[in-house]
Amino acid sequence: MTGPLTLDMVAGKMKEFGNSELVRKNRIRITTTPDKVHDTIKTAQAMLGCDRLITISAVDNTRTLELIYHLTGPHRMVLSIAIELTRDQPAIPTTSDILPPAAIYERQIHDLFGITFTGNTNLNRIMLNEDWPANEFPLRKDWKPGPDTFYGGIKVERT
Amino acid sequence: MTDPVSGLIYILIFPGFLFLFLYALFLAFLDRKIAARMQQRVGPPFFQPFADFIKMLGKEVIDPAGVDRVIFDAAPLVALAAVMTAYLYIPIVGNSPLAFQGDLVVVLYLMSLPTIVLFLLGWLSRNIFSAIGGIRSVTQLFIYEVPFFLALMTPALMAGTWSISEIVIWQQKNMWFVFLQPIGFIVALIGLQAKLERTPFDIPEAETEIVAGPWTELTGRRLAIMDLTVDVSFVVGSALIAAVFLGGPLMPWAVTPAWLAVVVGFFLFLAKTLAVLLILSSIKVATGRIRIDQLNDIGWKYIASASIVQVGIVLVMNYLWVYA
Amino acid sequence: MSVLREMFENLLSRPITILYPKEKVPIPGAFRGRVAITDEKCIGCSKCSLVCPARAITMIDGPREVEFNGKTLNRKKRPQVKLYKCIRCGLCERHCPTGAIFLKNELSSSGTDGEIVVT
Amino acid sequence: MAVPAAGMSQRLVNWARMKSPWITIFNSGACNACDIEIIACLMPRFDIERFGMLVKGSPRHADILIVTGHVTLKQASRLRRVWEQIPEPKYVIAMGACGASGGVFHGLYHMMDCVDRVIPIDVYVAGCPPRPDEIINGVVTCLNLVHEDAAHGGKEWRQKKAVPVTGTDTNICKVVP
Amino acid sequence: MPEVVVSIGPHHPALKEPVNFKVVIEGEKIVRLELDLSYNHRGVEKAAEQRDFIRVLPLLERVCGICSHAHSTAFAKGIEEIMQLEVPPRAQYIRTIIAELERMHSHLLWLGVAAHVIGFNTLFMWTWRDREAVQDTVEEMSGNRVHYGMNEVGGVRRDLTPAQVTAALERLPNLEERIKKYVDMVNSEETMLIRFRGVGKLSKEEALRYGTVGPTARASGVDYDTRKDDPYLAYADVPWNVVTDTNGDVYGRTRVRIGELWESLKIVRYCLENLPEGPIRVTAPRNAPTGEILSRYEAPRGELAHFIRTNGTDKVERVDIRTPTLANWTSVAICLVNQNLADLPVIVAAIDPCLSCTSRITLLDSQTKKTGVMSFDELIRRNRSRDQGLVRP
Repeated sequence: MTGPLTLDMVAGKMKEFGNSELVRKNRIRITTTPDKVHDTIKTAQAMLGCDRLITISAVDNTRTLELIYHLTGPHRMVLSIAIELTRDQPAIPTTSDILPPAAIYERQIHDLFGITFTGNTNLNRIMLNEDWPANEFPLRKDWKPGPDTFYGGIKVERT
Repeated sequence: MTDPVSGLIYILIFPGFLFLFLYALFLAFLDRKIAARMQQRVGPPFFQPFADFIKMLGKEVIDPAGVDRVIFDAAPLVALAAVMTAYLYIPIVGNSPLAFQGDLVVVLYLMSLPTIVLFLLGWLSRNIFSAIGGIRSVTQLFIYEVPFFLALMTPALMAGTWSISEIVIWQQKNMWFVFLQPIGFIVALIGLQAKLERTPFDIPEAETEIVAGPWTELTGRRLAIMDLTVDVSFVVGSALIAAVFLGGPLMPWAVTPAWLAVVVGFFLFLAKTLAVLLILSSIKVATGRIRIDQLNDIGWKYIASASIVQVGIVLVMNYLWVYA
Repeated sequence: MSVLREMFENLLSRPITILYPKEKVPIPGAFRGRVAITDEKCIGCSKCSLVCPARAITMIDGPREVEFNGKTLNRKKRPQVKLYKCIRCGLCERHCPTGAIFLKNELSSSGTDGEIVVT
Repeated sequence: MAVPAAGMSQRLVNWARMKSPWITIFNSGACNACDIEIIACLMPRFDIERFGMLVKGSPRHADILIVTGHVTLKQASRLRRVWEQIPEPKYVIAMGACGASGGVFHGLYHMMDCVDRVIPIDVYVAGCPPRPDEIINGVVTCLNLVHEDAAHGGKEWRQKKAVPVTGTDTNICKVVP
Repeated sequence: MPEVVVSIGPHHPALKEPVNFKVVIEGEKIVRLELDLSYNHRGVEKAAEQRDFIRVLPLLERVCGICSHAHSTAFAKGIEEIMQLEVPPRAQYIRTIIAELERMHSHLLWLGVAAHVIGFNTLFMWTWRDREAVQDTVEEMSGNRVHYGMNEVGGVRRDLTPAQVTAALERLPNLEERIKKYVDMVNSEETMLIRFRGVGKLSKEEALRYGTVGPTARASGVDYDTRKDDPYLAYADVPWNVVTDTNGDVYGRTRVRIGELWESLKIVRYCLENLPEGPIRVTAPRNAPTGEILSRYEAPRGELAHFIRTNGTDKVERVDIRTPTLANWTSVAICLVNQNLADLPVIVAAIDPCLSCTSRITLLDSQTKKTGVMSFDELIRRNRSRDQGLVRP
C-alpha cells in the first residue's frame, strides 16, 4: 500500500464506521463513534497502510469533548478519525495495544481533560504537580483557577 | 641528612612542601590554560587555581546528615599527606636525601591512597552518585594499577635497584629509559592519566552521568584539600615519570660547580615535568570519556599485556646486555 | 587525527575570544535590545500595552499636548515599561502608530532592583 | 563606604571570592533559550573561564546560582532545596524576563511567576533571552555586589531595593578591582 | 545483585532541562527506567486559548528556545490556511531561510551536547564556536539570537536587505568547510566511535512501531520527512534530499544530523540566491473563520504537529502541540533497557530531547517491583535539616 490514497478508497473501507470527507489537500477526516474507534484504527492500519500515529488531539468545544486521532503512513496522507464524547464521565477504549505511542498521548489527555481510556493501566499523573486536585482538569473550558486555591502548597494569586 | 636545619628547609620550603604547593597550583593553571588554548579560548588567569583554593577554604562547610564528621574532615588530609610524603622520595634537585632501597614501592603505594580516600568519601557521603563514583574509582584502580606498577617496575628491574635515586644514577651512566623501554613509558603515561582521573579516564567523576562522583558532597575546605591533592598528585606523578623514564634531574655529563649542577638539575626537572604535562593535557583535550566496561576491556586486554610484554623484553635485555 | 592537528594549530594561533568588557561584541543594527520611549511622539493610544504579551507595559498619567497627523491632541496617558519584564519581542514597536516606543540596539542592564521602569 | 577593619586573611578570601565565582545553572522550567545562552558564554567566543567562572554540576561546589526562567509549581520545592545546598556565601541571579516576573508566561496556572517568591534574588538580568555579553554583565554586577557585601561584612546592610545598580552596559561592566 | 534505583534529575549536569529519570540498575546495567517529564509544564496550551493571534505568536515562540521558529511558523501556517490567506513568496522564502538556519544551529548544538555527554569537551567547544556564525546570521536578520520573532499571521515582520543577504552568503563557505571537518571527525575519532557505535540501537520495524520521528527515525532507515511528504513554505521549489542512514544507533543519528546540516546549507544558499521580490506580508483579518487544521512542520528534532481549532473569534479554541520529543520518548525507553548506566545520557541526548516543548510524564513499566528507592532528592532532604518551607510573599 504505497500509492496515494484517494477519498473513494477511504470511504469504501470506512463505510461501516462513519462518513469520510476530504477536508483539504492530503487530509481526510472520518467521523465515527467511540465504540468503533478501535476497529476503525485497526482497519486503517490493515487496509490503508496507516502505520503511524501522529497525535491524538483533544478538544473541548463546550458541549462535548472531541478526540481526533491523526494517522499517516507511506502514502503520506493524514487520516483524522474524529469522535465525540459526553462531558460527564467521558470514557473510551484505549488504542495503546495497537498503537504503542498512543499510551503517552492518552495519559496526557487523561491528565488535562479527564478522559478515561479503559484498558490503559498506566493513567497516572502526567503533567501536573503531585498535589494537584484530583477533579480539576485545566484544559477544560469551564475550568478557572480559583482565587483562593492552593496548588503545590502555595497560594496562587491571579491578576 | 646530618644538618637538621637544612633538612627542615628541604622538607618544608624548597624543594619541599611550599614549592610543591605553588608548583602544583601552577601546573593546574597550565593544564587549564593549554586545554583552553587548544580549544581556541583564552583560558583562566595565572592565579586562578590559587584563587579557587583560597575561596574554597573560605566557604561554608556543610556536613551531610548522618556522616561521620571526623572521618570526613580527616580523609582529605590523609590523602594530601600521602602524596606530599611521596614527593619527598623523588629526586628534584640532585638525589633525594631521604632515599632508601625500596622507596619506589613506597611512592607507588602512597600515590594510590588518594583513590582509596575518594572511595571512602564516596561511600560515606550517603549519596547515590557519590557511592557509584566511589565504586567506579576503585574499579578503575584495579584496572590501571597493575599495568602502572609493572611499567614502573621494569626500569627498576633493569637498573637492579628499588630506589628511585639509584635508577636516576643508572640512567646518567647508561641511557634514559624512555629510549630503552618506550612501551613502558607509554603505559606509565596512560596509567598516570587514569590515576589522576582525567579524560578519557574521568569515569569516577563523570559530570554528565553522576554529577561529580565522590566529590558531590564535599564542600569548603574538604573540597579545597581534595582539589589540592589532585594537583599535587599531578606533580608527583609527572616527577616520578620524569625521574624513572626521563633521567630525572641528573645530566649524562658532569657539571663542575656543585651549585650549577643543582640549578641545571632543577631546570631539567621543570622541563621534564612540563613535557609530561603537555602530553597529558593533549590526551585530555583530544579524547572523550570511555565507559567503565570499555576501560576494563582495554585495560586488561591491551595495556596490561603491553606492560607484561615490556617486562619480558626487559628480562631478555637484562640477560643479553646488562648482566652479560 | 584531524582533531590533533586542529588542536595544535589552535595552540599556536590566537584565540578567537572577544575580551568582552575591554572590546565590545559587535551588535547588529537590527538587534532588538533595550526598550526606549520618545515621549514627544507618544499619543497615548495604549496600543502597546494592549499588544504586549508579557504585560510589561502599563499606562500611567502623563498629560501632554502632542502633534499627530497635523492635529494637536490632548493625551492623558503614557506608557511605562518594566525593564526586567520586557521580553523584547518588538510587538509594541510593530504596532505603535507613531514610532514612539521602540527597541534600541543596545544591551539591557542588570541590577539588584527588579522593579526598574523605562518611561 | 565604611569598611570594617578586615584582617589580611579576610581580605585574601574576599579577593578570591571575586576571582573565582563558580556557577550552577538551575532550569526552573524555562524554555531553554537562557540555558543555551549561558552555555554559549562558556564557548570560545565569550569564554567566561577567563574570569575564573566554571559551571559546576553539584550545587555544593557553587557560589552563584543562576535561575533560568519562571518557576513551575513542581520545580519550586526543588529550587528551594538546591538553593539550600549551596554553601554560604551564595548569590542568586535571575535570568531574563521569566526569572524576574514570569515574562510571557505571566499568570499561567502551573507557575509561581517569579523566582523571588521562592528564594531571594540578588541580581536581575534583563532580556528574553539575554545575550551572552548581558549575562557576563549580570555576573559582573553580582561580583560587584560580592565585593560590597564583603566590605560591609554581610548581606544585611542592603535593604531590598536600596542600591540600584543600573544604567547602560558601559558603567556596569566596570570590574571593581 | 540487588536492584538500586538512581534518581537522576531534575537538577543534573547532563540535563540542561528539568526532567527526572528513575533508573533501576543492577551494577551498571539498566534494568528499566521510569521517566518523569512534568517539571516543565507551564500551561501554554491554555494560555494560547486566551490570547489573540498577535500575542499568541511570541508565546508559542517561547514554548521552546531552540525550535522557536518551528512553533511560531507551524501556528502561523495553520492559521493562514484556515483564513485562506495567500502568503507572498518572499515571506515564504524568508521563513524557509530562518527555519533552515535554526535547524543548522540546533544540529550543531546537538553535536556539541552529544560530545559533552561523553566528556569530549573539545568538540563541544568547537561546534558551539561554529554555531556562533549561524547565530550571527540569524541575529542580523531577525534581531535576536534565539527568539527570532519573525513571524506574524500573513507573512514575516522584517525584510531581508541585500546587505544581509551578502553577509549571510559570505559566511556559508566557512561553515561548509567546518561541516566537512565534522564529517571527518565523527568518522575517525576513536573515542566517539566506541561510545556511539551500537549504542541505543533501534531497528526499522521498531522505529515505525514506536512512532519515532525526525533524525531518530531517519537514522533507522525510515524516510519520513514532512518537508518532502507535505511540502510547506518554499520546500517544494528547493532541490534537496532526505538524509537517511541504516545504522539505527547513536552513530547513525549523528551521521543523519551532520548530513542534514549539509542539506540545510544547500537550502539556505538556494533560498538566499533565489530570493523572490515582492511584499513580505499580507494584512490578516482580525478574526479567523471556524475551522480546524493539523499543521505539520519538520522541526530540527522531528515532525512537529499543531492541531488548531478556531471558532470565528480572534482567539483559537484549541491548539494542541505535539512535540517531536514526545513522539520519541517511547523509543528511548525501549533503547535503554540492558544498556550501561554510562550510556544513558548519550541515548537520551541522541533524540535531542527538548523537554520544555514536551513537559510530560511517562511511566513505562507498569508492573514495577518494590525496590529500595534511594532518590537523590530524598537523600538531600534527609541531609539538610534546615527550613524546607517555601517563602511566602
